[in-house]
Amino acid sequence: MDVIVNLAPQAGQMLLVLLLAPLLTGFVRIVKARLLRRRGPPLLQPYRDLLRLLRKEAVLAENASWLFRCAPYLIFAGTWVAAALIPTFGTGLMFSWSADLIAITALLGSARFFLALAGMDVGTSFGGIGSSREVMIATFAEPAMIMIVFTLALIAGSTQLSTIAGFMLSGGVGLRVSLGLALVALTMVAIAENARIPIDNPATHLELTMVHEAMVLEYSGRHLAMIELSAMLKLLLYVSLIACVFTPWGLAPDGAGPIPHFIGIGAYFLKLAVAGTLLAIFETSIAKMRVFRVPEFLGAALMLGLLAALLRFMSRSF
Amino acid sequence: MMPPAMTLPIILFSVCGFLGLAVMAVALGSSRRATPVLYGGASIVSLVALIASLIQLVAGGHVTPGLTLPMGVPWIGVHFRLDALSSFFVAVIDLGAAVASLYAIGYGRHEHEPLRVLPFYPAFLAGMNLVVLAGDAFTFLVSWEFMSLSSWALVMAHHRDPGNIRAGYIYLLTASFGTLCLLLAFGLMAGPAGGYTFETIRTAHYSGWVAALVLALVLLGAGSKAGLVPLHVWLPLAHPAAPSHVSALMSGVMTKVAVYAFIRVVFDLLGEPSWWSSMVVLALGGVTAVLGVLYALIQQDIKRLLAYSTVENIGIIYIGLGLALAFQANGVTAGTALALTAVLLHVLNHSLFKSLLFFGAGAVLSATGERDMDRLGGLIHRMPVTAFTFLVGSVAISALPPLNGFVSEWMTFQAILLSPNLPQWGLKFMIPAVGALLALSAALAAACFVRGFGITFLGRPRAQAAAQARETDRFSQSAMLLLALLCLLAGILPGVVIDALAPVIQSLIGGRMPLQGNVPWLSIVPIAASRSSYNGLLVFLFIAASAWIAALAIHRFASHAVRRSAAWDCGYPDPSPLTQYSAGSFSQPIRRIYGATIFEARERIEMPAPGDTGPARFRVDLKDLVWDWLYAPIAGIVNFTAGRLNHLQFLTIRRYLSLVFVALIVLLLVLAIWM
Amino acid sequence: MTALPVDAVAAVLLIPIGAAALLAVLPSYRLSARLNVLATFLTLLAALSLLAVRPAPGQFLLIDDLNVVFIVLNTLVGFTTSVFSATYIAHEIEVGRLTPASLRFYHAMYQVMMFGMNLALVSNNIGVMWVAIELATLTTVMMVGIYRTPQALEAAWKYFILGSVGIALALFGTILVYMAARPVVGEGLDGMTWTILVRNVAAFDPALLNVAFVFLLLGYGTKVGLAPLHAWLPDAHAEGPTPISAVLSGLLLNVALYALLRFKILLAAAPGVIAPGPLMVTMGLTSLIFAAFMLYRRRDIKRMFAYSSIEHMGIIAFAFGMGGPLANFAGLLHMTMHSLTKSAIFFAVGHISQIKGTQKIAEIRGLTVTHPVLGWGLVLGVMAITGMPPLGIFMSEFLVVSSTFAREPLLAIPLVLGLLVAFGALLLRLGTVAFGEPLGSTAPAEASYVPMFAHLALVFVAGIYLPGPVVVWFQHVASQLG
Amino acid sequence: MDQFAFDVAHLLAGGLVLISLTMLYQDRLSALIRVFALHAVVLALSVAWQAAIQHAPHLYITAAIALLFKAIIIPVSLLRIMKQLGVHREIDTVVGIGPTMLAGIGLIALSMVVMLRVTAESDPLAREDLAFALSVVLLGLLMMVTRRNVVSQVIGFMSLENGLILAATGAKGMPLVVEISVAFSVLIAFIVIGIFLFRIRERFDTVDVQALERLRGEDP
Repeated sequence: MDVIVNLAPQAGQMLLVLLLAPLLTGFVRIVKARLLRRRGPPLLQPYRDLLRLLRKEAVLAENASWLFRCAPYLIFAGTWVAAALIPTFGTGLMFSWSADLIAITALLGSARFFLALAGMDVGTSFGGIGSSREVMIATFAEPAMIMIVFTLALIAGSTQLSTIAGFMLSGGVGLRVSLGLALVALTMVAIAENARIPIDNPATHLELTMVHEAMVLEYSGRHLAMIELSAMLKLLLYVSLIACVFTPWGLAPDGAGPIPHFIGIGAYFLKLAVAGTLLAIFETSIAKMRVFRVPEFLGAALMLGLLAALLRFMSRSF
Repeated sequence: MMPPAMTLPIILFSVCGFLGLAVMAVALGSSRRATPVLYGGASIVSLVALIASLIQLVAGGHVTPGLTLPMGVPWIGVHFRLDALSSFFVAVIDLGAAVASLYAIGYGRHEHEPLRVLPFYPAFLAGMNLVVLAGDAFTFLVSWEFMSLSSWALVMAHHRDPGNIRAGYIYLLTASFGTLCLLLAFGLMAGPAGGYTFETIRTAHYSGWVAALVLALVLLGAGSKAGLVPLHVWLPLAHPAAPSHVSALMSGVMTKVAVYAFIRVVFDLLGEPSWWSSMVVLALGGVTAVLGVLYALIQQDIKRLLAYSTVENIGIIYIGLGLALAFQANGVTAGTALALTAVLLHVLNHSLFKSLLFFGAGAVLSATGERDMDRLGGLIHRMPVTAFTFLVGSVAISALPPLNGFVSEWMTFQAILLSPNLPQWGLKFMIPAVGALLALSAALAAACFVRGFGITFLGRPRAQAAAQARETDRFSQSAMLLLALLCLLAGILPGVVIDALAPVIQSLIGGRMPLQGNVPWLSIVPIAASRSSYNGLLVFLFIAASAWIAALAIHRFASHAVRRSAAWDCGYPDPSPLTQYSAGSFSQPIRRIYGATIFEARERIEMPAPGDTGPARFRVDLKDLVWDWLYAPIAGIVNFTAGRLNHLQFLTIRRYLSLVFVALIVLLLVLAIWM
Repeated sequence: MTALPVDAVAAVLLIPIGAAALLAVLPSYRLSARLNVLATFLTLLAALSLLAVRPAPGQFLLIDDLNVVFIVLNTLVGFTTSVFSATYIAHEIEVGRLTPASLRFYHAMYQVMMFGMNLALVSNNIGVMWVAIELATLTTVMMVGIYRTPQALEAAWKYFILGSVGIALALFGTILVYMAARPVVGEGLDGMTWTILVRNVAAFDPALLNVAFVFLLLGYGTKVGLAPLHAWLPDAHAEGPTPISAVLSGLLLNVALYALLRFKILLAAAPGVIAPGPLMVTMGLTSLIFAAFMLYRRRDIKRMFAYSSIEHMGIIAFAFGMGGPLANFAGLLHMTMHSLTKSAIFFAVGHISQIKGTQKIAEIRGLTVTHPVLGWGLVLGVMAITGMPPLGIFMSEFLVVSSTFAREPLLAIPLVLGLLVAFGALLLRLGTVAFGEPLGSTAPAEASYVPMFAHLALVFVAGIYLPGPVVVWFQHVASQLG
Repeated sequence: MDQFAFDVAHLLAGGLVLISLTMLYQDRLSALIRVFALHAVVLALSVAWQAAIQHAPHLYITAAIALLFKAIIIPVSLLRIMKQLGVHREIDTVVGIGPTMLAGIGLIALSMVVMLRVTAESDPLAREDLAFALSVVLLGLLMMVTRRNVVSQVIGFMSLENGLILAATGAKGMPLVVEISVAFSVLIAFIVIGIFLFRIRERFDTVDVQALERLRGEDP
């Protein structure tokens, strides 16, 4: 019985993120369109796209290997598991101790590893270009992320997300320089990781500077659906991560009853809406970078993260 | 079950067995049956030693009585002892040896001149075992250099390639340099009276500068063998030159023997470290990790890529060692235990996946005759088992969950997060910076192996040899599958390994990590559950279950139709496989970003004039700055001095007499002045 | 001459001199080669018997811990070299580089040289010792020039002139020692008898002993081949017949060093004299580093190994100069190991240059492919000489370097650098000579492998196990050397 | 040891040093050879004097060898060789006569310092003799290294050897002196014959470096 009670938030969380991910993407698209004075697609358009893709047959290149066919599921699984471990509406996730923040970062790394491999499988020049740039971006984004994790861990005394969130919720933190730096850095990493403007443009094809879309060019049908879903999950994941660390208000504490959980879910929706809007505003107000400007952008994130960690190493009061 | 007291003799008998095999190899000559018999024998012998060492390890921190043979330096004798640390390294060595021998039963058949490999291979194994068993400085150094020498012979096995002769030369020279450094270190510790046994050395007390000097010398000595930047130059030359199963052992196991030497001297013999020594080790480790992987990223030769990746992993290990030193200097036992456990875990892990990867590279090499990645591609179709195991190795070495490489790096990160309490300001700057380097190297490693696996196994074949490759033999396959399985097991059950390592740590520093066997659900908890925990098994099951459920659901409820067609490629498919991304083009972004300063990378494009039908050319010039700034000047100095002194060979007799005369006058003057 | 014991000591001296007389008149070179082997073998047996029964020291002859090892080593290498020489000479006759007449001379000279060296080792009189060493030197001069080529004559001439100056300096030193002894032990033979000298040396004029040692160091040091007195050595090794190169490196250098050691013991027992140590350390280091760099530009394989001998003599002189039980022990061990190893190398090199018809390093390649036994023998030899374990020289280098570093760290650093530089040079050449695509003749070797591998086996065994009696001797001598 | 004997020995030994210096001063070969003959004569006198005062008749043999061999046979044969080989009559010096002389004086001073300081308690005859002998030895060596011409080098070596004989005979009761002097005579004979037979003038010293490199079998 205990297990079921404990399992409920966890299972709910997994389903919730899965269901919400396309919604968030759709929401951002709508807001962006509105900001551009367009009507934009309906809010539920991502769901439709996914369903349509799922129904279609998958077209594989002649020399695509088993890796090409397995990769979408692995990518999806890795992202989903990572997303399932981030407190969205409550900190009492049953399996949160099975992977801490470092492990979550690494899980996303695993997903990216397979995505990049899949891009190279068919042996086209577009796939190669995408993979090559993706890993290049990752070489900055991952260390930056680790540095952010360091900062958070040093503040909260733990790398467990639930503990961090609980600590932030307790209110003993106050405003800290290192925390601010970490927030900025994390936002930059999140933008890069999700292939948003100014790093990449999720809405274009056939542009030489594209990264993510170039990798998945050979995918179709259900495989493409899984990859699209993973990308949406990832966006949601980062938004949730920022939300749970920096705006932990409303999170249901461990072992709380259903009421706080419902409050938590409500708060979560609100946070997502705010974040989505902010993202859309940011994306419409900035131009895309050349690909070799990306290292500078992410290098800045890395330096901010390192600075934050250094400050924390120097003194507890930063 | 044999009693632990018997383990040392059993391992020593195994060493004798190796030496016997070496003699047998000479006796068997070029008989066709020699290869399977010898490798089979080596496999069995190493298995025996492995089991013995595991028993010793499981029996706990119990130190077996040492063994002294009346050999070596007469008044000291040859000492052997097997404590927990030695047992662990014997286990690592003989695990690697057993699997490599198994692999070589099949792989060894491709050898053209087996007599250049067979006698030295068991001798090499014997040498590595002896190093970790040695209980006095002389035995240690003899075994150490014997190990270098036998591996040198293996590097020279394919001597008709002039590059290999050069590789062997640089290798043995660096190895000798390292041995001499260790010799000096031991000489300093033993003192003028020559107390060379480890017991004597351990009881002695060393003043500050002696300890500092010893540490510096051991860093040079063990570091040159391990491949610490800037002493790494031999490694990417020598490791790929040897036959692949030997490369696997050199990279996966021999570098670990060097780590053993460092741990033995610094943590066991030398006593209390000083905090600034950890700064040096940390800095070297961080630089090594990043530089190693950056070098790896620009290699085209798959074996050289793996060799440079070894440099990177040695860097990670030394970061861990530096952390352990920093904690120990400040008496933070829990931190020392965590960092050292991370080190030993990474030692084990790296020996597993690096052997696996070299086996894969060897399989590719024997199937295609190519090491150049730009002439490979598409092998996943023709060599599925090799491709699969290589993929497992690649994921593991990229420190990605749920495989084993991640666990040790995760623990190193945890150790870093423990360090803000250390009082020294230098460490407060150094440790976060090194942490960033560690994270950077992990990310670069992933990029490196996406490239390594992707270019070699994925895409379309870039040359005829790759298109006609055939899967490797059963023995090699089973060796690779075994290692892949071990990578997975070590990744999902790290708690078991950590508990097995506890006696090693206990005996070294008098403390240990908390017992992991009690933690529910097989998680690992380095310090406290509220602080951090990781559960490889659950992560693995989670991923497997999610992927499986997703696949099942989609195939059940949605389409499972598949149609094969030509590649889409945005509508511009090109039939030539040369239009694929190559090894060079894949690393271009990273080369541009990091390489401009570190390698002085310069790209040059030569376009033909309009109307000219000649091809355009693109060239990249890379420089190895370590070589240019450190080794080339040394070679230049030696060469210059040799050239200058060489005039003395061509003097006339009168001038030679003048030399004698001058010597006489100088000596008489010395007498006249000083008497 | 009354104290001369009519036993093994006499045999060690009389067999060579008798054989020399016989060989000088024997026309058949095959027979004389065999006789040569037989004589050296008998001498070896006689020397071995000295291990068991040691005669009391006489006025002229002396057997003690120090020289008994050298006598056995000397006769052993003399014997194995004569075995090697038989095969080598047969080939030289075949290709016509030597005539039967010159061979008669060669064999007789070989025995005279053995006599000279044995006499130098067993004599109890520093004057006799001087005479004996000069005798051995002059015979080797003859043999170096035996090929009569311009190069050989030039080498012999250089050797002769430099040797003569060395002779003169050593004599002056000997006279000075006598002068120092005369007021104490009286006139006549006693003033040159080593056992008496060493007993009374405490009363000698220390300053005179100092000057004497300078001259002895330079005089005998010329024979040892210490830089900058080495000039004769490389050419003499390169241009003479290879058996002579082997004997030169393996034995004659040792004998000269032995003489130096005798005087060092003398000085060690005298209070108030300068320490001979710093002088020997300086010359040893100079030789080591100089020879190490010279190795790089060598094109001739025999000359290269001759320079390697200079290097090792430098190490040995360094070790004895450092003194102390560890370093002295190491020096003695190194002397023994070096003479065994270096002669083994010259055996290999001799056959190699005969097969390939050249001594030029650039023209010899891939030996392990064409002649595996010789090639791997050479590899083993070079590994031994460069101090790779588990071969004997490693142990001595281990002891020298480690004990030096513990006492005088600043001295150990040039030592280690020299070792490394020399190792680099030898390994560089070995890489092309023994490995790579073969070059040159692939004719099957008519070689006698037994001497070479016997030496290497001894070196190998010594590297991992030193028999108790040898250790006791060495330790005793080491304590005498101070 | 009466004063007179001491003085005569001293005088003769000093005379040897003086003649050694005179040899350094020579710039013509024939003159050098003649001065050397004088050197040998003075040595013979000195040895004979030692024989007389030490009552060591065997030293007369040494004196006789010195007189016969070095004062007569060698100079005569050297003059003949010179004629046959057509050696330059001028001595080819490395450094000028003046600096050589200065160096010679320095060497004498050095040997005095070394010897006189160190053998204070030894008997004075031997001590003075040794100091002079050392000077002669060093001057001989100096001659060998500052003269390019082979004949003058041989003469340098012989004067060096004269210094040795002087020392050996001065050491009272030293055994083997005669044997040593005989051995050295043989050695010198070898050298002279060597020059004569092999005409290795250019091997002994040459200005033609190329020839030398060819002979070494090695390139620099």
